[in-house]
Amino acid sequence: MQFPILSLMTFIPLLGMLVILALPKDKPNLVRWTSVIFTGVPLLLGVWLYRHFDASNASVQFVERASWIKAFNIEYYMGIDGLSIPMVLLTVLLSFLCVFASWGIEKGVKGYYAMFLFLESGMMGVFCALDFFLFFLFWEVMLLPMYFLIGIWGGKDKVYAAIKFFLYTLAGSVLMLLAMLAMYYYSEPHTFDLLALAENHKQFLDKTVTLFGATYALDKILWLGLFIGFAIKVPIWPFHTWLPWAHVEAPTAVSVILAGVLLKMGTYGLLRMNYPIFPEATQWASTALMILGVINIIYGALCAMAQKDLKKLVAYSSVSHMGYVIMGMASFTTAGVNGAVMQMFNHGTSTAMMFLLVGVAYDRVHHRWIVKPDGSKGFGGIAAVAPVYTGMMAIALFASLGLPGLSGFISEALVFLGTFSNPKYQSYVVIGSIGILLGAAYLLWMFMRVFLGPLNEEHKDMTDMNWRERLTLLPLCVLVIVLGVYPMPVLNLMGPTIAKLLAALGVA
Amino acid sequence: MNLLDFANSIEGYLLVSSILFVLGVFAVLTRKNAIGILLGIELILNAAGINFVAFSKFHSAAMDGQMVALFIILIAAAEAAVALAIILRFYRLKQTIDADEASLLRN
Amino acid sequence: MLMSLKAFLPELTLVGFLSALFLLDGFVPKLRENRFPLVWVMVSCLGAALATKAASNLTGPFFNGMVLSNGLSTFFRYFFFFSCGATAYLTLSSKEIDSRGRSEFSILLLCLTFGLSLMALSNHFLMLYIGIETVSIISFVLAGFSRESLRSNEASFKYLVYGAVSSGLMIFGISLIYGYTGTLAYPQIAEALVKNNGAHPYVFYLALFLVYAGFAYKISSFPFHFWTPDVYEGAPTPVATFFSVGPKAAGFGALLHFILTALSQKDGNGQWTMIPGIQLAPILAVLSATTMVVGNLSAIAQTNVKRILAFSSIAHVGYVLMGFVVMTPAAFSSIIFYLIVYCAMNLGAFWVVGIVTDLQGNDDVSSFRGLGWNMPFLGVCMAIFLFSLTGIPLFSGFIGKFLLFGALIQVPGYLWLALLGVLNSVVSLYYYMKILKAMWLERPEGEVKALRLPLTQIVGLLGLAVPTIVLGLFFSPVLELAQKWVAQ
Amino acid sequence: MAQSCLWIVALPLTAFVIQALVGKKLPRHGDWVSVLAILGSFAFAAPIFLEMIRSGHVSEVLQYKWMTMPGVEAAANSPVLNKAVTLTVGILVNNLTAIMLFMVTLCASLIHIFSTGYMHGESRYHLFFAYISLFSAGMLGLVISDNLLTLFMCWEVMGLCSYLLIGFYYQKVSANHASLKAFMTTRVGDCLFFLGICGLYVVFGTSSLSEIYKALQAGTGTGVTIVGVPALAFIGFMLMMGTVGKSAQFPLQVWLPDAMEGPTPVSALIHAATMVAAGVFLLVRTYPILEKAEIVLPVIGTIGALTAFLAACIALVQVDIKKVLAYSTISQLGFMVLGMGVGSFAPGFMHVITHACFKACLFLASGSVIHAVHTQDMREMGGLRSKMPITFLTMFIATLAIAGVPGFSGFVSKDRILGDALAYGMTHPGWMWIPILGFITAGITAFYMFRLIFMTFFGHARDEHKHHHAHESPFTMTFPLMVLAGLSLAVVFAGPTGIHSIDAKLLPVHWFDHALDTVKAEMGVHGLHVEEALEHRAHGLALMVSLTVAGLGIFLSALTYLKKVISAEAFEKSLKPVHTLLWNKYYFDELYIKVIIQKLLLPFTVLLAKFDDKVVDRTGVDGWATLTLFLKSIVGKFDDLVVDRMMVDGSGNVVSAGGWVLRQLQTGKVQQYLVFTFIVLGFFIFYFVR
Repeated sequence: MQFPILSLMTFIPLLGMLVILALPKDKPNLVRWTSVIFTGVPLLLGVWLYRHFDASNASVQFVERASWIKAFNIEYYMGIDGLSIPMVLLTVLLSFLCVFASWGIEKGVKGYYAMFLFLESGMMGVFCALDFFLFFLFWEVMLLPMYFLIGIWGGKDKVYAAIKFFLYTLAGSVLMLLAMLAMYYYSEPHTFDLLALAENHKQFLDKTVTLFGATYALDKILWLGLFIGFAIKVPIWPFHTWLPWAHVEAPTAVSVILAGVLLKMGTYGLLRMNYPIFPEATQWASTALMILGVINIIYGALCAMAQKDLKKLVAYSSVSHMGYVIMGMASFTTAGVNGAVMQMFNHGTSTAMMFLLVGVAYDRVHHRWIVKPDGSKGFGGIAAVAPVYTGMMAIALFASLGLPGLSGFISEALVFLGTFSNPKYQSYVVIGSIGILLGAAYLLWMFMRVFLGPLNEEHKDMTDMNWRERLTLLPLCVLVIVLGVYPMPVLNLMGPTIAKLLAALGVA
Repeated sequence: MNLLDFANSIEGYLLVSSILFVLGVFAVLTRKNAIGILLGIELILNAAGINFVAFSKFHSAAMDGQMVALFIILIAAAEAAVALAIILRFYRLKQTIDADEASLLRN
Repeated sequence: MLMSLKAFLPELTLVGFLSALFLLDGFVPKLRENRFPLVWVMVSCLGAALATKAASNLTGPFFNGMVLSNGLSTFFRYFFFFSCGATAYLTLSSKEIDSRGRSEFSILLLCLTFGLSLMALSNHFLMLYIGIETVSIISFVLAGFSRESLRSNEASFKYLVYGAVSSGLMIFGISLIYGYTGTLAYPQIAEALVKNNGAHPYVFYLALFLVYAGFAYKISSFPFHFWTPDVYEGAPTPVATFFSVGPKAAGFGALLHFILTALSQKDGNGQWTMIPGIQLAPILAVLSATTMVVGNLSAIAQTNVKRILAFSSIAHVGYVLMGFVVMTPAAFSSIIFYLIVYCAMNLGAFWVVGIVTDLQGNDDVSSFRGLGWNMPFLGVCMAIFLFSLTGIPLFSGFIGKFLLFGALIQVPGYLWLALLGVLNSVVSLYYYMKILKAMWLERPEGEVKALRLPLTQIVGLLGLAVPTIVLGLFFSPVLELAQKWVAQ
Repeated sequence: MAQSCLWIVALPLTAFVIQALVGKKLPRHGDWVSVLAILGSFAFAAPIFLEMIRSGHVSEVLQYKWMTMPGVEAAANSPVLNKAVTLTVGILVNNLTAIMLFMVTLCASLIHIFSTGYMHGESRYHLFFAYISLFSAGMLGLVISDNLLTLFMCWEVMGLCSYLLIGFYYQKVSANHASLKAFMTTRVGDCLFFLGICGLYVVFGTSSLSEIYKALQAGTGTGVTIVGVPALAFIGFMLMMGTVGKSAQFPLQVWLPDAMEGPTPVSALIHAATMVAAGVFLLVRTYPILEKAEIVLPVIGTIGALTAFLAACIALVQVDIKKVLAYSTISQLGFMVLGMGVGSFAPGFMHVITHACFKACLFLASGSVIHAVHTQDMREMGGLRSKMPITFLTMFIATLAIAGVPGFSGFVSKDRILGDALAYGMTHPGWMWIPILGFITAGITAFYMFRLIFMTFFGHARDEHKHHHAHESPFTMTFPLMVLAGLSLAVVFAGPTGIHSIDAKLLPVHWFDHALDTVKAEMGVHGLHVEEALEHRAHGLALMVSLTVAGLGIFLSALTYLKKVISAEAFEKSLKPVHTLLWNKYYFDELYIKVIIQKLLLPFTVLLAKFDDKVVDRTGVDGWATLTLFLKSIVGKFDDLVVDRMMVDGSGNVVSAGGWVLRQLQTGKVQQYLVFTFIVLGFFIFYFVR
């Protein structure tokens, strides 16, 4: 077992949390800089990981395996492949940036950063775990810090948002628990190991299970159980109502992580578990998935257009963008799935930028109203007062509405190319392209009402972005532009694994 | 099969004990007075005692039926003692032993 | 005869310490002021535990069939002695049991523990009845322990009425079974039932229900749970703590013992099959489902913390009953594991509630406001206990539920019960978080004043919090122990 | 040759980066950086153009791998579902590219020079040049790109620049609205264009033009259908919609007139010479596909004709000088699309080139007029002939060109298009109304262009104050005018008079025809094929008709605006309804903005957001509050405080409704507990024991 990089990357933030808890209470800066170190080290390890990741082979790399509970042959089984490496890099990067973004937190600094590091190690664990029990452990453990981060440092009715988020996700993951147990007991050599389950996924095929009297095919029920758990996280249309609340109430850095990484866990889970272990059920549900994806796109875009609160608008835009990911995944084509995973990464960077920028405005003006509830103007003509801020926001906006030359376009183009080449879903692409149109409409309309036009007197004295904020946004800007022009550095990572996944799916 | 034989057979005893049992349950549910409830409880326990004695007499030679009846009486006594102590203090605190008064702790 | 006494050693040591304390208290009055009686209780529990260790290799019936000691019974003995010792440790710093009542409390506690182990060991209906009655009567007194408070008195009154009626029903049921099978010892009942293979008269089923009334009242499962919230709220907190752990586990022990020996046969490789004609599974499934649902739903709108924890203990009874539906060794070992884990987190939760009620005076959720910031250690411990009670991974509560659901899923046909159980644990999150919300998510009114906790409490809480986390991650040793006990 | 193309695009791109980052600090705010960059590109483009003229044929294809995704080695017959996908990036240099490169770099350089003068003293001067350089890079990228995907990318980058430049004066609310409208309308076209590209991928497996030309000649792509429509037709329609969006054709033409909010050099560069021409250039590039899908071409023809006619009518009533030119651009674009539709490939393309030159000249001239009199309203101008001789002269030449007067470039290309249209009309009688509409539009164009000249330059000054201040623009502004005016002469393209028969004797100029014929053969385009005699007769007839119509237009315009014989006002009053219809631009704006957006879309989104918040959130998921209320009403006596607070706290759901019911059972009286217990026990016994 060579250098255990994955365990290090997962547990260094946890170590950081303990160190921070031991620090004296009255020196916030010391706490801030320690947390910078404890997120910086995983970032460096991430870079090392990227360099040594062999993009040509599709199988799992950097594997760390140790038996944990012999009674249920649960193993501490960590490893990454094409699917998880982009997410791991995204997590490490965003966490490092968010530590800087939450410099403005004064109340309970120690608790905040401790919870933040705990969250980061939870996220890392989810993306690296290959044993279902370990995956589930990290999946749920991640909820605790989120609950406290939203609940304590959140906005006006943070308490409601926090408990709503917790209840939602727990309900989903509890169904996953049942599916996990059923998969364990129905698999011949009882195992939680995802790759082994994927190898002989035939064993789940011709079995049935009785529920409330009626008998259903086992693999379809299991697929559904897992799907609901992941759909709540993505969020897919009927289960999305927690997202606007959680985003609006969470502090800036937390909503960056929420939008940047947590949403991707749902789709990652679907690709890691539902697709390889239940290929027949996935094909059975592919049209439903496609319909849900399109609904997500259109519904999210339309709702975003009616929002008066900047953050809620960005939240609904995330719902719309995740719709593209689902569409790409459901198309079962090389370009489609590659586009979907690429969109997971790109959406991470562009939404993170947008949330950070909204946070910048919020720190100065303490409100986020495009149009105040009583109809009077919220923001207006900020470009005159804060040109650099407007420039950054313009880049973020154009990236997320899919302007070519920026990263958003690449993934949307791939998703549409892929879905279009599947004869069944061509009409869906036509509807999806309306989504692109609506996306451009609500983002630019917001840009016009907030940044252009005559200056609103209340914000005369609004200062432009200081150096710290510019530095946090710079890497994201560079990523968005570079990946827009030449996406191969990230795209070639996932290619082979997705090819293996599609082969396993046995798609014609 | 006249009345006397019936009274002597197992069914007679069982009939009496079940009547006693039903009366006891009814007493517990409806009496307003706390002592009344205790009486009901005693009735139920005695019904069980009769049952034991009857079965021991008619069905099996072993004496453990009677032995259990003895224990029931013993435990009923202990229970009554503690119950009365509690009701006494209840009276000292509330000046009434109406069972419905005890509804401070609810929903 | 000598062998029986040797097997009965733990109970005997308990009685020895009990009577010594009784005498000491009588003759040395000034012992009352300091904490001697409680320390004495702890010492006696330790002694009894050691005795159990010595007597654990002796298995089989003793006192000609009245008592059966096997793996299960050794587990329950350890369980009772540990919970009794923990409660004593807990009351060291509790204000409700002040110096005046400390010695009576200790004596009653020891006597109660003796009754509990009697219940768990009993292999004969009479012994069972005696055990249940000793436990009930002493709990009536303990429930009403704080003399002045009307609530405590009302609690004891209600407990009294409810308990007496239920045990009355039970003894009536036992008499009917005695009538049908002609014997009171569990093994003989089993033989009698097997003889007329399956053609049992209606009365027998009626009797079974009445007997179940006794057990249900003790473990407070659905039809017989009404007393629990009022008694837990009224009784002093240490007493309520012990009620939620001790008698409940004893009830499960007795029920387990009764079902395994009296109603089923143990075939070759340790599998239990029900005696033909007795189908307990559907009934137990309905009971477990209703208990869970009632426990969780009624806790939702509570504002009194003790009532919340009372309903949560009812809900946990529902989860454990799920294990009973499935008669496999895996199920029983998961029940035992769940009881161990439940004991640790429930004791902890009640303990914190006790500390807070002592500090703030009332036990409403609002008295928890901003506590996380004033006493971070208490806040963290409470968070650990509550998350574990909900069943979040990384904590032992999750592993308990994980094992239970695992055992349940293996049996086809009860997936709906697992689904209900899983949804219930989501609902339970809401009211557990209600407490946590008050502690952490709301800032205290005044400025943050860090209150110091006495050392004993810190050590005690740590003693309970650390295993809750450790068991959450490395639970295999304890699980093997549980499987060994079940196999015996 | 291809390497130099890379340089052509790279230079303006680097200028953009320099300007955007450090432009403010450079001397003269770095305008010279952009100008030098575009001149550099021109320097690289000229040799390619000359090489083309000399050898008559230039062709090179360069391709790089952009994105590669490994696929599944599926069975041979499986559709293209998950085979390996590689997206390529490439450069295609052929005669079309050479000509376009030369024209675009020339116009762009002249406009850069012009704007150094025009934009002098503006607050965000350096940003203006940054945006213009980015735009030029985008346009040049589009011209040279071989792969439709990269063409689409440059296409959208240009859309972005037009958004930024139209909204340059962002303090003005009208400018913001105009830029948003421009971006959104072009975006509609772009989305459909992208669907076309997806269609190409499904049919040909690649979107690189050179490969598609070969594949079409080999006959692939006939059987396949997309969304039930034959594939090539679907692709053709989508590409057409891209052009309609970008070149502001009939349904999506609302944004171009409002785009006049931007500074005039922007209008000249983007909305006259290059960007709008890009739409037609797309049709030119993908012509083989359109020809293969027969039904698309006539539709293109109709759209072109309709746009030309409608835009020309609106131009009649406009009073803002830039609005008149904007509508004339739409009309001329209509002509080009008409040409493409009827199969006149070469003349259509020639009209793109000639129009770029004279329209840029017109816009720049109007820019210098506006710069001088500081107003865009023609009613306040008049008699500037003496004040601004050079501007007048160059504008006059350009107007002659656009009006289709022989001897000027406009006449050459427009006459050929009308000739081909007439030939097309004769061979396809059903479409005869296209050439008729074309001739009428030519007449109207002549009329409103000369109306513009007479109102601005002739007659007496209507506003003394402005007239007094009018002065000739500096050399940096007049030099580009002169060059562009020079290019508007017919001699540049087809000989001194532009009429084929006469030119053959004098000085025939054939470089354009040769270039076009070779590239047509190369691409496999066969255009309108009609017998020799019929074509000759049609062109003769077309010559006669277009001359008379142009003359009539000029004569009528002189009568009404120069000699005031016919009073325009009386004419307006008599045709009042027509005038208001034209004045409101056929109410297109109202239809799109007022009805579709404000009346339908926005209220629907507000409704949907409320639905999402109230319905999906409340009842669907955590809000069975309604059920609890119902229970509360029927039960009557009720602990309102607790329940209300529970619901207010927002997470009252089916669970809390159940919780409320159960809590009613805990009445506190022990005897009632026992009653409930016995009831349940009775129920159990009855149910199970039976």
